Amino acid sequence: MDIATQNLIFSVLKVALVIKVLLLGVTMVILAERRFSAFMQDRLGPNRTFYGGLGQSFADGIKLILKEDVIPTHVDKLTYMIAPIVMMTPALMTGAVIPFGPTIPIAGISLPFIGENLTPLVLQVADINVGLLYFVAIASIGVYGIVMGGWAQNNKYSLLGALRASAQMVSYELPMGLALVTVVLMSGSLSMNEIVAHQQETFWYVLNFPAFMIFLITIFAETNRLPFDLAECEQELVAGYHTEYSSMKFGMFLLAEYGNIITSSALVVTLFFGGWDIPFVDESALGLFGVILSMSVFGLKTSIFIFIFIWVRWSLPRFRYDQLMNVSWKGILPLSILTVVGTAVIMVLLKNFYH
Amino acid sequence: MPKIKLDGKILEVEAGKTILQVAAENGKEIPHYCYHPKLSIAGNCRMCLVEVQGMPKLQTACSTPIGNAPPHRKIDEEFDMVISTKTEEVVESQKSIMEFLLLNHPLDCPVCDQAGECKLQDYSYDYGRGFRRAIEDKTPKPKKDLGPNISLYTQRCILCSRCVRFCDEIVGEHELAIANRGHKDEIVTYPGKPLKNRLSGNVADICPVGALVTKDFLFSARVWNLKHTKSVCTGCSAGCNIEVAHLDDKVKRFKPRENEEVNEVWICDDGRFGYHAIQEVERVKKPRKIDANGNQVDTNLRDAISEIVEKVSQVKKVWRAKSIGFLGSAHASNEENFLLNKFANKIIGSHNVGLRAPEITEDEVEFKAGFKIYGDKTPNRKGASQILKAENAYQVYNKIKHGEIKVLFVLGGIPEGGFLPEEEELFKKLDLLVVIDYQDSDLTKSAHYALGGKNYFEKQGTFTNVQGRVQRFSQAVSSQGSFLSDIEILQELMTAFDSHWKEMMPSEILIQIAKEVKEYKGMSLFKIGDLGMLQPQEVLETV
Amino acid sequence: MATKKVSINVKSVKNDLYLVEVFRGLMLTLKHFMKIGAHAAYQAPLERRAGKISTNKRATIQYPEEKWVPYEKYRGLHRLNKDEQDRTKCVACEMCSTACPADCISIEAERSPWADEYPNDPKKEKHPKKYEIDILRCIFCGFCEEACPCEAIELTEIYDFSAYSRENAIYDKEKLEIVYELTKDGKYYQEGRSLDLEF
Amino acid sequence: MELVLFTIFAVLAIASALVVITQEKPIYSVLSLVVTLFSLAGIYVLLNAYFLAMIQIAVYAGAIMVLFLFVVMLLNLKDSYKIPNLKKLLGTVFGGAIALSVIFSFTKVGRALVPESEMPAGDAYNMGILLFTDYVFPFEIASILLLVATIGAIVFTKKQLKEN
Repeated sequence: MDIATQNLIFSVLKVALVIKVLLLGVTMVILAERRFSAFMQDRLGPNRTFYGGLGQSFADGIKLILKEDVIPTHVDKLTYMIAPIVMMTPALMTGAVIPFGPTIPIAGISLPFIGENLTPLVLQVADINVGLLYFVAIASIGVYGIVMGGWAQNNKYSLLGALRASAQMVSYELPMGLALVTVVLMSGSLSMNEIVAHQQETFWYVLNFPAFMIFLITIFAETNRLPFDLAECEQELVAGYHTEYSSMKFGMFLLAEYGNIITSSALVVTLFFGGWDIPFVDESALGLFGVILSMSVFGLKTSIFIFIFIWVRWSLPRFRYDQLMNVSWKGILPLSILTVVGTAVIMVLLKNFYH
Repeated sequence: MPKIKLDGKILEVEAGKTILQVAAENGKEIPHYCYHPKLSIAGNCRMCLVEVQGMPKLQTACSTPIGNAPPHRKIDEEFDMVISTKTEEVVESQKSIMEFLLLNHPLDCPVCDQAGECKLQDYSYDYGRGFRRAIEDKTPKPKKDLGPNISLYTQRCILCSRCVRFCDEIVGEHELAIANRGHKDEIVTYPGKPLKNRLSGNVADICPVGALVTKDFLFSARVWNLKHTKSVCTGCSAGCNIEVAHLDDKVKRFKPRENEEVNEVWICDDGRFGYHAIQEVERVKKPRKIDANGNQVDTNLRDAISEIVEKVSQVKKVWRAKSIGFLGSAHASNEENFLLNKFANKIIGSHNVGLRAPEITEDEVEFKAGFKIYGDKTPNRKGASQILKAENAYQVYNKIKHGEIKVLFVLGGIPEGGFLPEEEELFKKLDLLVVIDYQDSDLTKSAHYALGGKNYFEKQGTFTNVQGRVQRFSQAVSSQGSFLSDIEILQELMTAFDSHWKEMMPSEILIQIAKEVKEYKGMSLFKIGDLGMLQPQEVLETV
Repeated sequence: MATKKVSINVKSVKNDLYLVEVFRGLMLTLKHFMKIGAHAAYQAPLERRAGKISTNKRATIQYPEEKWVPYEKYRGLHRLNKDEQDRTKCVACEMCSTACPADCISIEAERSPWADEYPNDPKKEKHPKKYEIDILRCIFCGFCEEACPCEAIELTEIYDFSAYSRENAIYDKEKLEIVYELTKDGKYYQEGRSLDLEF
Repeated sequence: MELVLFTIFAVLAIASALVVITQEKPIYSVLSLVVTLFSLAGIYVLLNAYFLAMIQIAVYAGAIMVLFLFVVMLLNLKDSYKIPNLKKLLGTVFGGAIALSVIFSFTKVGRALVPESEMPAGDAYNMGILLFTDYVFPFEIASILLLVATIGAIVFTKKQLKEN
């Protein structure tokens, strides 16, 4: 078997794994959100369906699939139909560039069905050299789903939600990009794998705390989560861009939202918390056990950030729209420019110091 | 004319009228139980006591006439009488009278059918004390059957004696009396002579409390839930004015409606309980026909009509229009008969129109006070004959007998309908028999097409009574099911034969009648009003 | 409850920084999360296994196992009371249906089977042939209870009743009398009874 | 494999570009343009120009087209919007000129004018080197241009605010 075929097989397997993990993760995150929010409000949350409510999301999913799919008469059919797809695809696509474990050194080892391995197995779907840019590009098209959905419904609240969403995304993409620039400055590469590797060698980029905070805040805005969920605020816009969606189309919006949360958390971990890196431990020395340990640690770190997403949502009130814009353009953007400049200066100094 | 002052209002009234009448005419209510305008004055309830200046005691308003005072006795040198109905003394007296009346009256308003239209309730609220001071037990008195239609709850009785006077003065049968003395007073019938005159239902109407009740209405509804529709009794040709009380599209009772010219305020028992015969009859629920095998099958009006049109035009081609006959009904309204006549004359071109009505078999009954029950048991014989220009159906019957009429259209509506004598044999000769009747009978069962219809409570129209008074009846209930009224069915038929026919509402038909029939000149539903309109006398005389 | 006045100093460095307050808010929710979460994760399953009802009074009532006992004047499902001889107290006076603002009670009266035993008491002569309450229309205002002259209709403490069809949501005389049997001692929830009227 | 992908992307790009100019609903035009840009990005990827592809998506599809969509949605143009004749003429002339130049570039003469590239295209590192060495002047000029545009926009809005 040649390298190309092997790569193809492994790629397919990895894609399947990532999508599976994302979709399953979404159900778990939804459940977690519901239960954790309940705890924070002195309630219990869904605890009936299958062992303490574990089956709740599946039951909801089944319900959503079986529900009648209502298409209102006044909608623009085509855009209405494809909006949930456009919304959901980027959420799953982002997962492609996130390395979720160290490279497995299996070159030369014979595997069933595949035969002798020719290359080590990289635990990342696509190790492209512009991974970070890829993330920025894909994240920026997620807004189309919202805009199309909001416009297609022919409903003023939805349209307002869509407008807000697009303005918000454009506004917050800038500081996010700049925060990523600091990462690039530190790592000197756009490849996710190399960023992780670089953190492993030197330090976790969370030490550049302002950049981390800026990135965290902007990622909240990008995923339309509280306190930045102006696109779908129930009180003003009756759920905004998905007001008139029902059944699984609504479910896809939901999947997209929580898929975004998972990939964003994973990204924060990758960019600022060393990805699958376990500090002060040499994973490669532990062999296959080290790989599993690293993957578990990666999962744990991601889960912590997912929890932070939920935690923040149920603690903080929503911004007003003008506050949102003020924070972005007058607060975070200058701050992020400062951070970039500062980081660049420090990096140059460090470089001079080392040399 | 005596000049009086009634509660500070200066009036000049006719001498001889009682204070109660004068007060009522001037919009001042004086409470009363025993007084009834159609009955003699008893003055025994004492509720109508008023103060008349110069008289040492309070006077009963119902029995004190207004009179002229001699000049030196005039009060303030101008008033013949000064009457006050609201003085402290009068109010105190009213309170005491109410207390006396309620001394033995049970507090069973929740189960009493009079509740809601009970004078005792109303006056207790308006003039009573509002609480009971007596600590003694109430005297128990039994419930009695006075006759086939009337029950007496003796304990509720306040002994106003209206019912006794009614039997004496209006009916002339003297069936009721008051027996015993003091708190053991009660209304009784003479042994072996129950209350079974033909006006007995009226005692329940005039009873101011819930003592006398009709067995028919007992427990069947609470009166405040009832809806009332003004109508005309169809029991005989008198055309007594009634109010149809109905609830949830079911007629619950008839109440007489005041019309001095027709029935004063009374109605006979035959009419009062006659609604059962109309309401509880088997209905023609769907248009039906006899199919090729001789079986009766349900059909729909559209198909039935198109088949009728086809058959009639076949017959007409061969035998000409004179082979088609029409029978109006003395139980159908003027409007229905008029439409049938139009159908015959204008659309088919036949003049074979007869009036189908049962023979008059009973004698007229007149009661002591002049109330009459007529022997003619049809509500509209006069109107139908005026409009159809036919007194009876014999001409049509003869033509059927001789085979000259092949097709017959019949309007029904006769209670306990079915064939009139000799019709059964005759109608077998017909090629086509079309019956429009709401009730299912031998007639509709043998008809080739039975098209259904509505009963009196479900439609509107006018009847002409024996005096020549045109009176209207209104729709009281909506029909249970999707029935078309006779008028609508007739017009469907007419439209099917002649597409130029412009369909009309009953009110429009009456206006058309007024244009074409001289007895009805100038009439309309509005002009007829609630009390009816007498046909112009000079026209009647020339007829 | 009096309104609690909170003065907010809008212009302060602490408020301008915003993140400090955010952090305080986050800590508050975390505190609650820990408390209830720990209870739900450890204590509650133990309690449930032991067959006990949750002791944490701040958390949700565990409905099917644990039922809220309404306070005394709660207005729930209706019942039709009976007298000592096990006959309905109702005399079909239609006061309740007249008072009903939702027009949900419909009554048809008839002569009662026991009328002959009381020739002198008209109150015993009438009883309802049909007594129906359309629970779907009822607004549980209790006017019927107020209007009733013979204490026949009463609102009970039952709040957990439902029906699978509109027909079953119409409570007729039999159903209302079953409700009476279940609630006459006022211990419907204390004794853990349940209402099964889907017949 | 590459050819198949190229065909798909190329056909998609051309088809959606055609939809952009034929579609009556402006919002569909905008969305089709987005599809075109994506297809182009796909072609860039096939050319190993990952950086360019990503920038194409992030900047054009992700930012600029969102603003286009924003404007179209806000203006809510009716379907009956008519393009004036002069615009049609100008469009034809310039569009034709571009088409001609593209065709010209395929001819032998045209191909001779294009210098042979020595660099692996699209690499971020190489592109950065080029931008900050050979092309630093155009690069800075472009950024000054953008700065001027930004300041101009601010000045315009400020002026309007004052008038109000």
